[in-house]
Order: sequence, then structure tokens, then C-alpha cells
Amino acid sequence: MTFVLLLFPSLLAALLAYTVRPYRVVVGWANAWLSLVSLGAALAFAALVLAGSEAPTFGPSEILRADGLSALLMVCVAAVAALALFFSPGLGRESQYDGAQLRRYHVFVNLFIFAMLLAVSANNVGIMWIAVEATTIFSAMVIPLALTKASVEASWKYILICSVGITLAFAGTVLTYLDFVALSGRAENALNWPVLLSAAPGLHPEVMRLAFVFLLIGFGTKAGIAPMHTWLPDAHSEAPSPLSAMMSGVLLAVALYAITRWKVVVDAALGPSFSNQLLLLLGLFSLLVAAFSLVIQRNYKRMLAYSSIEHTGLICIGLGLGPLGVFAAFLHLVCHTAAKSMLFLLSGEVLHRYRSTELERVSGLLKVMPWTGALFMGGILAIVGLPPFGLFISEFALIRAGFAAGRPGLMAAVLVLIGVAFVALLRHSNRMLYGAPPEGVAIGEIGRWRIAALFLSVGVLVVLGLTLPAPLEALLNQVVKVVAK
Amino acid sequence: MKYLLEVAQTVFALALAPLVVGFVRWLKARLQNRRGAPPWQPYFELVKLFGKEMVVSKEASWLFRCAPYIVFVSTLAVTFLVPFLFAPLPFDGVGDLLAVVYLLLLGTFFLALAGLDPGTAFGGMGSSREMTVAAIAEPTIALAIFSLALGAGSTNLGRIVTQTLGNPAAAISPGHVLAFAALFIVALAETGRLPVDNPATHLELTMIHEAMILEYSGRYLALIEWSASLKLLIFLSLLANLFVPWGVATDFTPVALAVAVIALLLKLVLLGFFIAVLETRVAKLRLFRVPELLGVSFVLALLAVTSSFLLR
Amino acid sequence: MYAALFSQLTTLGSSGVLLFGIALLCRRSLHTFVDAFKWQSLVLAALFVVVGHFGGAPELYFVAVVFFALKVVFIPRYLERLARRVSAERESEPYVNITSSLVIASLLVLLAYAITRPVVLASQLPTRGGLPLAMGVIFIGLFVLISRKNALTQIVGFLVLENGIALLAVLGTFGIPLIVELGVFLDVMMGFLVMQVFVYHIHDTFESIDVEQLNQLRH
Amino acid sequence: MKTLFLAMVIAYGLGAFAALVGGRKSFGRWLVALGAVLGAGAGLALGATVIATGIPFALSIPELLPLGGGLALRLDALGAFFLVVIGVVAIPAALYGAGYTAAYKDGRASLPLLGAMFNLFLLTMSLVTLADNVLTFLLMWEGMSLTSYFLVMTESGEERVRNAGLWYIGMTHAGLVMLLAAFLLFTGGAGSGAFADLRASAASLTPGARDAVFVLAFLGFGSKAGIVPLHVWLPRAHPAAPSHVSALMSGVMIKMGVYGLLRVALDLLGGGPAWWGGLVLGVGVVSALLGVLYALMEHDLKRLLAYHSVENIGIILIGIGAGLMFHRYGLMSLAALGFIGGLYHTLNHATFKGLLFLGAGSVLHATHTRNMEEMGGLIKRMPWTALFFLIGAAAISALPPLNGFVSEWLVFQSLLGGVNIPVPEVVVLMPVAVGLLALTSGLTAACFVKAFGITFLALPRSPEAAHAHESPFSMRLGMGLLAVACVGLGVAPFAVVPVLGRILTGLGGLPDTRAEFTLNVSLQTPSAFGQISPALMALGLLLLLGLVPSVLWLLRLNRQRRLSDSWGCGRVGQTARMEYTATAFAEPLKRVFAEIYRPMKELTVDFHPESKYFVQSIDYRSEITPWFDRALYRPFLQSATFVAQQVRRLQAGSLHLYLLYIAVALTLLLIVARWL
Repeated sequence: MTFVLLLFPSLLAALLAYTVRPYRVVVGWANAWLSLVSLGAALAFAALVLAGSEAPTFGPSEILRADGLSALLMVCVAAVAALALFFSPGLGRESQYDGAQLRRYHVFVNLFIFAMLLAVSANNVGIMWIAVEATTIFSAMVIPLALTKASVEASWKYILICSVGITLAFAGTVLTYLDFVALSGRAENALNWPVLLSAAPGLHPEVMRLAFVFLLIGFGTKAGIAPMHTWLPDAHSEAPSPLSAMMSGVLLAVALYAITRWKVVVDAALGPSFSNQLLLLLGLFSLLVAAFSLVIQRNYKRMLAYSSIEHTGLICIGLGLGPLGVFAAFLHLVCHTAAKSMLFLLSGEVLHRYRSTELERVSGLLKVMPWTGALFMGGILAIVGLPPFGLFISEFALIRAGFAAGRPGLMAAVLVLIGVAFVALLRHSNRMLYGAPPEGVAIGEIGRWRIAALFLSVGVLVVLGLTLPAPLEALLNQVVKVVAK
Repeated sequence: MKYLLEVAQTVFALALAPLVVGFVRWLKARLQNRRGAPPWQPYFELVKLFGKEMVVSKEASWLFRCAPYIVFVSTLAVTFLVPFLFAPLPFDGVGDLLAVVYLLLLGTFFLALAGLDPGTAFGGMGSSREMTVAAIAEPTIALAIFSLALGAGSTNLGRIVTQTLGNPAAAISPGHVLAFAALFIVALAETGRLPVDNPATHLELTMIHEAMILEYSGRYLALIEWSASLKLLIFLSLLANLFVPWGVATDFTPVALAVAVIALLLKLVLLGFFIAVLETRVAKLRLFRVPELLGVSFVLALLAVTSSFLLR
Repeated sequence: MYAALFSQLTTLGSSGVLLFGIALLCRRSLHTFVDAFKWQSLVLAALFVVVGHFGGAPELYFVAVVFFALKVVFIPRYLERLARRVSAERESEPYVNITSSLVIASLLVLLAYAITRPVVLASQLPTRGGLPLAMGVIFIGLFVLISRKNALTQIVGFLVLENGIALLAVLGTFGIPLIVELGVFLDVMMGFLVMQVFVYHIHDTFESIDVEQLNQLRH
Repeated sequence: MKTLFLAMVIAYGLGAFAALVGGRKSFGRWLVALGAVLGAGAGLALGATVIATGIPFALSIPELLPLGGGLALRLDALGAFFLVVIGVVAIPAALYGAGYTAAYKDGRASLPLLGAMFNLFLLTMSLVTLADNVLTFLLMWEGMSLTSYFLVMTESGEERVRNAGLWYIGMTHAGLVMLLAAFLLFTGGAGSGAFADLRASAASLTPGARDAVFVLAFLGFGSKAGIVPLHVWLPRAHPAAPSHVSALMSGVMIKMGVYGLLRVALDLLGGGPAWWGGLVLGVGVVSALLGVLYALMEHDLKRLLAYHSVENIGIILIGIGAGLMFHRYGLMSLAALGFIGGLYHTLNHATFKGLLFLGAGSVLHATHTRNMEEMGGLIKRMPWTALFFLIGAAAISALPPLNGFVSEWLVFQSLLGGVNIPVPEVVVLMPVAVGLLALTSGLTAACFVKAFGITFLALPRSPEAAHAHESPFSMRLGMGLLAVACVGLGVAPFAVVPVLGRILTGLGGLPDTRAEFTLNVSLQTPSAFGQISPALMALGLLLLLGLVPSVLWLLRLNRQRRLSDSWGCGRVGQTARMEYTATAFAEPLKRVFAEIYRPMKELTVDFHPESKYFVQSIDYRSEITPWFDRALYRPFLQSATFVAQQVRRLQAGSLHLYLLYIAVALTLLLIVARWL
């Protein structure tokens, strides 16, 4: 039942947006409020998991399932989705988009949310793959809301690269299934994750190695792991900001979730060292590419996108560092989700006011919009890993895990690269925040409620920076139990 | 009693100081085949200056008026620490050799400030040069102290003197000799003698000390001149009594004190003669060659310390 | 005897699929390009039937029908229409000329053989002989995507890539669970529809569907 | 003690809150200052209590920072000393700030932010001294850096300030990275990271790991302390910050690096091989000398002071480095001497540098310029500021009987004690250190003659300087307090040194050596190697200063005084253009040390078009780029940019290229998975 409450609202919202024609403001609001139902359901799952109940399942051949890992991701996805929907275009009176565009936006964004929620609640890894593939398709439809050369280019690259990548992931899925069939014959629920996991120790290591490479490359494309990240800066910078917020905040997390799921299976077959090494390798490479791409950057949304790649890299490294690392990685994921979604939403407001995504054209943000500017600064400080924000703690935990895993050299490299990203990000954001505002930019704040909503994000980050609430800690421990026994 | 003697020694030093300057000047004149003013001429000059009115620049501040006193007092304070006639002094524990150096630096510091105060170009030039020389002379002084302290096991002047007296062989050790040479060069620089500075000239571009005190007159100038001569006496006495301490009284019998006075005068005559000869023989160095000279002294001091180590 | 026939049929079929994939590389006009893809899909659909029959997986008949409808009828027709609409009858020069393409394709097939060795060893199915060929099709699909400049040919390349995986699935497992298979078809269809929408967008904004000009977003 | 601790936290908190609510109003500014004063006062009292009673204060909040073993606070004597140092400077600085920040009402800066960050800065800095586990320490450390970053960015309207802020936060982050690595290497990534555990596990570390921990910690703390060549942020950030903040940053914050070094090297690691001390000492000497050399060439008053902070940190490190070396050779009294010298100089530098920065702030406040070439004559217009600045200048030049002299004397004595080290190779380095330290102190005196002379004396060089005015009472009060502290610390070392001895007792196994350092009102070094009594010295100087004029008065000499034009060798019509400038003042030293400065000179002469014997204009330009900028940072930044440019090429815009990346990545990983 809770699964219905989780998944159904976004489908309903998409349907609503589809049937009401032309678009009305009330639809946008209805969708936003509906998303809170999903959030409630996600929280309910988290509570269930914390209460210690066996992972609840749903549907024919247990097609949906919610263990700790899923619950954590559900909460993240639902929360960011709700936040993004409240910031969506078409909720106020004036909008830069026309009715048809708004309608298309609301239909596909809700489908996108549905696909993400499905991906994290699917028990069947095949369904999970389908849902992840669907996220690409739906989100690609929203990127070029206003048809410009840049947005069309970005969305074409996005859909092609991600489709290719994700197809490769399917090849990996098939290879695993093939191995499973070779081991124990065909079975209808063979692709269910627990079934797969229990069979995993008997699977052929050589096949599983190949399969994991396909899966890692495939889902890694979606997660923005270098060198498959190339679509990410383009798509994030051209998408409407609420969509960017979701893509950067949770879509990457969903893809990482898929990788984690598969990692568990592969580890059961191979032992953890193979997948860990690949994750560390690709994570470090992502960090390298992202950090140095940040050094010379002219566009603030792209800057944020590269920062997402950086954090994806960090999370990958965390995943490759054993239980402590997994704990840190998912804490990092939660914090990054909160911070980055807020930053992208704010960047939407900045873009709206300055009418440019060029760093050079944006200055004096703190004067133009004091609260927005302050929030933006808070977000930047958070993502570069300064206290009192959660990422400081999670990065600390991550680095500590690296030292505990006996990889000081790797951690040294990580620290240096984080440092490069740190300076680069602060340099660019300083330019945005301070100085004199350019001529012709109106001075004044955005809506009070939006500010308040984003202060929630900051609040979450600060709380995570100073303490670790017991429920979250328990949930993360559940995740660690699922991922790295 | 001890304290009275100490005060008496200071008064003696105060009284002796102008004579030393006058003696060197007279000797120099004789060496240059001039008749020269008598050695006691500086006393007349002091009296004359004390009797004159003070002309003070409009631009100068209170600092200009205070500086002569500070310079004089800091130099005077040093005389309480230096064993001119006997050792250990009762005030020995108040300040050691480092304190002596820094007290002298205190005077230099304020004199340099006073040079800047009236805002003339010459004053500034003098201050700048004075501070440059003082700064680059510092390492040598410190090392010379190091070397002396190594031998004596203390930086306090009384201890150094008594230790050297107790161990005569130390006085002719290479470390001692080298340190003496180094400190001698520094003493020339610090007291504004040739080849670093020419005390006898007011030639605009070469003067250092004189440029600084150009604006002073009357009592102020008297105080400054007096403290300058006192500084010369202090340095010469330090050279004389720290390195060659024989004659310095260690008890307070009149005989010992009389011997001490005579010994000190003899050593001062010797040193004064040496300075006079030197000042007759060498020309003033260009300002930017001075660091080279002080560099030589630094190397000498460094060698002194090193050899003290190796022979310890 | 029965098993040997099955094995030979599937190997033959997979070779056919691979051959059409390679044939794709020598095609210049869009029409023939789509044709090659159509034939490839047709062979693949037939292979579904064969595996369904010999392997005792009756749901594969159903899959074959859907596959046929989608990839042999629906998509090629749509592609043709699309090509006419955006007036892209001929492709511009590819990055790699045909001769080199063929050499690279053969190397890719060799690589596929080398890499799938453990998979072939792991599988006991009579169809396992075709697995390297399926991997080869995947690589060739990727290669088409990389070397062709036209948005439409890229779509075809992508579809070939999918065909490769479908081949892998059917040979290695006699078809993945039906519900997943249906989901995949849904995705393929939606993906294709969205892509063709974008082809229109590209055509509208750039006045050509040459992907090479999509290079404004950098760094 | 808990009450004092809570009072400190709450006072700072309320101060920050008051700033956010009403920081713009005059009343609010006073509340901000009040919060800081009360907080600092409570901190001071807490520190003093801990030192006096010898009982550490401990507090742990396991609910916060659960990942790092909870928020663990423990104030031992060493931390307490630094807490006291914070209080000593923070109270005057806060009072001063109440008046100083009035100038920001013009909207150049956000007063609420400034006030809030000021209080939070003090709070986090105070908590650094209390932190008792790794995560708490790092959190407070970074909190201190972040809040001070905002303080540096106060006048963010200026490009220069933003640049300074970036340098600052970049360097400080680099430092944090090294600290993080050091601590995690220390703990091996395991355990709660409680300092007690670290102390216990120090012995079980391999020598290599210990060395690595030490070097990383030294670099990390050094970047905060401002050792050469990691000091580059100092001359940038300190001038940019408001002056009372500069006073705190320079007077106190950089000392946290010293605190950290002592904590890690001496307390947690329990000392190490001789080269640790040698490294610290060597870096100290180089920092001291280069700091003062570059200070001499500065004509920006606050930059000059910032370079002097580098110099003084160098002196502190000389003491500490000597202490570490003696510690290694078991010469515990001498080790205590070195550490006492370092700590004493820490306290002294806090007072006189705080004072000097406040003085510089008053000048800036009055003239709106930091360029010394536009100042002059301020002694008449700002007599109090001038007096206080003079006291600070004399103290930093180590002139007796002020505090700088005492601590430099202690450091000198510790170096002289180096002869007791049984290894000749080590000993022969000592004289070099002595010589360079002496050179440093001489140059410092020269530099402050320049700084004070050019700024305050002679004729005003600009209309702003001519119309300068004295600072308001609150600012003078702040400076006055510090000036008193300078004098007090200078004449009463016999009271301070035993306290320092007590603080050191037990650290890294140091015995109680208090008895060896004092003799009534005198200060002496172990086995009476040297003995001074600044108190008597001061008394004597005062007596003589009274006596000499009295005697002259008694002699009834001519006391007539006539005001007149400056004589200047007969030049009349004295104007400010004839004055010696700061550049000119430093010129001889620039020539002497040209090998180090390597100045870039440019001389352009324009002749009259008719004849080359008539010169129309001469344009002379000379610029000094510090060698570490040239040799270290520029290549580093260039190579980072180069790498960035290469990496940027990945995102070349071509879809085919991107797909190729995927294919290549896939192929490579498949090959890896199949065969490796």
C-alpha cells in the first residue's frame, strides 16, 4: 500500500498535467502538494526499516522492495522532488514559458520523478534498469523547454550518451542473468535482487567481472563518472533549474544506487577487491577531471555540474573503501543531495535575474538578492566541504575510511584534488557574490516562502554538520549492512 | 659601599668620555702633522653647548626634544653594567651583554627617529644609514658575545671578566683573538669612526651620524655629543676589559682600584692610538662597501665561535 | 542431432545478424542503411522463433511478434518518413572511411571473441556459439555511433546496439523474463520516439541533422 | 569552571546574535563589543583558573559530532595559556572595534556580518584551544578559518580584498588538508581520535609514520602560522581585514599554529628526532629573516606589519625548535628555556602586534590610506595613537625594558645553550642561527624607525594626513590597554616565566623547571648562564631619566629654546616633498640585500625633442617580486592552469568523441577485467 502512495502521486500528477489543457497554475500547485504524499510514503519506509521489519515487498513476484538502501534513496528522491516541484515554473503568475511548454514540463517532470522512485524501489534489477533508462527519456524531454541551439544540442548529447551507456548496463544485466541461468536454470524471479544475491556465490567469477564492467560503465554514464560524464555539464547547464536540481541532486544518486546494488551482487561472487579497485580508479579519475575542469570555468551552472562530478567521484571512492567508506559515501550522498539541489534551484533564480549563465555577467549577488546570495554562499561553502555543513563531516569520514583501509597515498591524491576544486569553486563564486552588480539588474529578493524552503536545506546541512541524528545513523548502518556485510 | 663605588665608576666614565674623543682627535692631528686642538677640547665644547640656547625646528615634535635625554640616559645606563674598573659590578645581574647591546640600540633607535622628525632630507638620510649600519652590525655583536659567553659560561660581563682572569690562557685562544678583531670593526661602525663614518666631517653625502643630529643645538647637542663619546668609551672599555681583563679590580682595596684606573687608561691610550693610526691610514668607505666590511667582521666572529667550539 | 541443428541454426542466425551489422558500415544512402537494419532485425526476429521452438521457451514467440512489429515494421517506416521530412537522403562523409571501418569491425569482432571466452565457457546452452557474435554486434553498434555524423544514422547505430543485446539475451538465456522484456520494448519505443522528436528539433534549430555542428557546448 | 566556559560561549553567542539583530546601530555595535569583551574575559578567567589550579577543565557532548567521538573539550595548561593570549588581545580589540566599525556605516561592509563573524571567530578560536579530539579540533580549526575568511572579506567591494580572501582561504585549506592527513595518519583512520588515545598510541607508530605526521602537522600548522614559504596569505589578508581583526589574526590566530605544533609535536607525539627541532629552528630562522627583509621593502603600513608577523613567528619557532632539539638530547632545563622563550614571545607578539595593528588602524581610520608615503606629521594630530604606536614599535624592536626584549633575550639564551648539545654537527649550526636572529632584530629596529618615522614624524605628505584627527576614545582605550600590557610584560618577566614553566611541566615529559628561571626580580637561564632584571633596568632608566634633567636644571644652564625653521644644512622653504621617503629610507638595505630581493628596475628618461641635454621627465619604477612567489607559487599556479587546460580539452564538444570515451573506457576495463 505504501508503495502505491510512493509511486502513484507522481503518475497521477503527470496524468493531471496531461489532461488539463491548457496548463493552469493550479495544476502546478496540485503536483507540488501531491509530491509531499510521496515524501510521506518514503519516510514511512524509512521508519519501517528502522523499526527493524523485514524489507517490505509488493506486487507479483515481489517486484518492488524497500530495504534500508532503498528507503534512504526514496527519502532523498522524494524530498528533492518535492522541493523542486515547489520551485517549478508555472507556479507563479508570470513565467518565461508558455502554456504548452509548462504542460510538457509538468507531464515529463512527474514521469521523471516516477521513474526515479521506481528505480530505487524496484526489486527486480531488470525493472530497475528500465526505470533508469526511462529517467533519461523523460528528463530529456524537459531539457529543451525553450528550443535553443544549446538546449537541443545538450539534450541530444544527453539522450544519446545516456542511452548508449545504459544499454551497456543492460548487457551487463543480461550477462549476469546468463550466468545465473547457466547455474540454476531459468526462473521467473531470477532477476530479483535477493534471489540474485543468494545465488551470487556460485556465479562464474570471470563472467561476473565482465558483467560488472558493463554495469559500471553503463550506470556510471548515468552517474556522471568520468570519462562517461561528458553529457552532464551540458545537460545540467541547459535544463530548467528545478530539473537540474533533481538531476544533480538525485538522478546521479539513483545511478550510484544502481551501481551499489550490483556491487553487492558482484562482491558476493568475487569478493570486494575487484569492484573496489574499479570504483577507486574511476572515482579518482572523475575527481581529477572535475577538479581541473572547475579551474577554468565560465558558466556557473556548468561549474555546479562539474562539482557534481567531483562529488560523484568522491562517493565512488567511498564505495570502494569497505564498510566505513560505504557509510561515509552514503552520508556524503545525502549531504550532497541537499546542498546541490539547493544550489541549482538558486542558480535558477540567479539566471532569472541576471539573464545569463556566464560567470562574468554575474556579480554582486549579495547586494542584488541578499538572502538568495547568502544561501548560495552557504551552498558553495557546503559543497567545498567547510564546516558547519554536513559535507565537512562526510568528507572527513570518507578520508578517514581511506586511511583505515590503508590507502594513504590515494587519500593524499584525493585531498589534493579536493583542494583544487575548493579553490576553483570559491574563486568563481566569489566573483558572483561580491562586487558591484552589473547595470540593469533589478535589486530585490525572491519570494519569502522560497527562501524559507531553502533554509530548510541549509538547516539539514547544518544539523548534519554538527551531529548525526540517530534515525539517519541507524538508516546508514542499515545501508552498510545491505552493502558491505 | 659597592653601590657607591659603582656610581663613582659611572661618574668617572662620564668624565673620562670626552677626553677619549679629544685624545684620539689630538693624536690624529699629530699624526697628520697638524698641531690640533688639545685633548681636553671636548670639555670646552660641552660647556659651550650647554650654555647656548636651543634652536628647535618648527616641524619637530616632542620626540625631537625627548630623544637627547633618552639617548643620553640609555648610554648612561649602560655604564652601570660595564666593568670599567672592577668586576663583578653590583648591578651585574641587572643586565648582561645582550642587554648592553639592546640598551645601546634603544639610543640609536630614538636618535634615528629624532633625525627623521624635523623632516629634512639630511636627517632622513642619516637615520636611514645609521639604522642600516646598526642592523648589519648586530650579527657580529651577537656572535662575538656568543664566543665570549662560550669561554666564560655566561653572558654577564662580570662573569666574563672574572672567568678570563681565572683562566689567562683563554685570552690568547684563537676564538678570543678573532672575536676581538670582529668586535673592534663593529665598534668602529657603531661609534661612527672611519672607515664607516667620518666624525670630523659635515660633507653632505658621506655623513651618517652627523647628518642625523644636524638639527640639534645647544643642550640637546651637548647631550648627544656626550653620549656619543660615552659610547666610544664603552666600546673601547669592553674591548679592553673583556678580552684583556688584567688590571680590573676584583676587590675594593684602594691599590687595586688605582691599578685598575691606570690599567684602563693605558689600554685606552693603546686603543686610541690604534684608532688614530687607522683613521689616518684609511679612507672612508663608500656607504655600500660598508656591508662588506661588516661581512668580514661577521665571518671573523663566526670563525671565532666555531673555533671556541672546537677547542672547548 | 536436434541439439546440433539448433546450435547450427542459431550460429547461422547470429552470423546473419552480425553480417547485416557489418553491411551497415558499407552503406552510404540512408535508405539502404535503414534497409540493412530492417533485415538485421528480421533475422533476429526469426532467431527468436528458432530459439523459442528449440529451446522450449514459448513466450519467445510472443516476443518475436512484438519485436517484428517494432523493429521491422514500425521503426524502419518511421525512420524513412523522418529521413524524407528532414530531407536527409544521403549521409555526409563518416569520420572513418568504409575500408577502414571494415578493418576496425573485424578487429572488434576478434576482440569480442576474446572477451566473451569465459562467458562461452560458463554457458552450457547449445546456443552459446553465437555469444561472441552478439558481443560483436554490440561493438559494431557502438562503432557506428562513433563514426557516423548524421543524427539518423546514430539512431540506427543505437538500435543496432540494442539488437546486439537482444541477441545476447536470447542466445545466452533463451530470453529474459517477460516482464523485463516488455519493459525494454517500452523503453525502446519511447526512446526512439523521443529521439525522433529531437531529430526534428535539431533540424528546426540547426537546419540540418548533421551532428557535427552540435559542438557549441564545450568545457 | 563550567560556569566560566558557559559564560564564554553564551557571551560570544549573544554578541553574534546582537550583531545580526541590531549590528547596524551604534548601540548594537557596542553590544557586539560587549559580547566579545565578556566572552574573552570569561575565556581569560577560565584559562587563568586552569593555569592557577592546575586542574584541567573537561566537557564532552557525545550527541554532537558522533562520527568523531563526540564533541570533546578539555582545557589543560597549554591550551589555557593560548586561551589567555586570546583574551589579552581580544578585549582591547573588541573595545577598539566598537569605535572602529562606525566607519562602516557608509555601507562598504555589512556590519551585522562583521559583528557576528567577529564573535564567532573568537568563539571558534577559543574552542580550538579546548578541542580534545581530532574531529573537534578540525571543526573548530576550520570554523576559525572560515569566520576569519569572512572577516577578511569585510570590505569585499574591492577586488584586492576578494583576491586576498581567496589566497587566505586557499592557503588555509591547504593547511587543513595537511592537518587532516597528519591526524588520520596518526590514528590510522581508526578509533575515536581522542587526543588521549593519540598520546597513548604515539609510541607504537613506526618512525616513518611519526616523521610523516610531524612534517605534515608542521606544514599544516605552519601555513596558519605563516612560516616561509607558506606565509603568502599574510601580507595579503592582514591589510584587507578591518584593523581590529588584523590585530586578532596577526596577534592571536596565527599563534594557533604554534599551539597546534606544540600540541602535536611535543604533547601528542612526545618529541622526536633532533632533525624535527632542527627543521623548526631552520624554518624559524628563514622566516624571521625573510619576514623582516620583505617588511623593510613595504610601504603599505599593514602589509609591513603582516610581514613582521612572519618574522616574529620565525622567532617563536626558533625558540620552539631549540626546545625540541634539547628535548631530544635530554637537556630538559634548556628545552624548557627554549619553549618558554617561544611561548613568551607568543604572548608578547600578541600584545605588541595587536597594538601596532590597532595603531595602524587608527592611522588608516584618520587618513584613509595605508600608504606610508602619503602620511607624515601624525604625531601632532594623533598624539595618543603616536605614543601607543611608538611603544609597540619599541617593543617589537626588542628595546629594553619592553616585552619584546625579554622574550628575544630568552630565545637568544636558548640558542647560546645549544653548545651543550653533544653532537658537534648540530652545535655548529647554532652560531649561524644566533647571527641571523641578531640580524633580524637589527633590521626590525631599522624597519620600525622607518614605519614610525615616516608615518608619524615630519611634515604631512598628503592633504589627508594634514587633516587627520585623533581616534575616538574606545579606540584609544583598546590601544592603551595593549600598551600597558607591553610594558607590564616587559618589566615583570619574573612573574610570567614561572607561570610558563608551570604550563610546560609535564608536556612531553618536561620536569618542573620553574625554580631555575627566576631569582627575586631577575630572570636567569639554567645554571645562571645569563641573568637580567628588566624590572630594575626599567627602574634605573626611569630614575636616570628623572635625574639627568634635574641635574641640568640644578646647574641652571641655559634653558632658552627658540622655534625656527629647520636648518637642513641651510636649505630654506622646507616642504614635504623634500622629506626622506619610506622608499629612500629602505634603499641602502635594498642594495645591501639585492641578492635576495633581486629588484626589477625600470628607468625611462624622456628628453626634450630639440636637445638631449634637456630632460623632460624621468620615470623610475622598481618592483620586488618575492622569490617564493616567483619560484614556488607562480610555477605551481601555472602548472595547475596547464593541467586544467589539458583537462578542458576532454570536453571538446564533439558527441562522437564523447561516445568514443565510453567505448575506450569499456574496452580498457574489459581488458582489465578479462586479463588483469
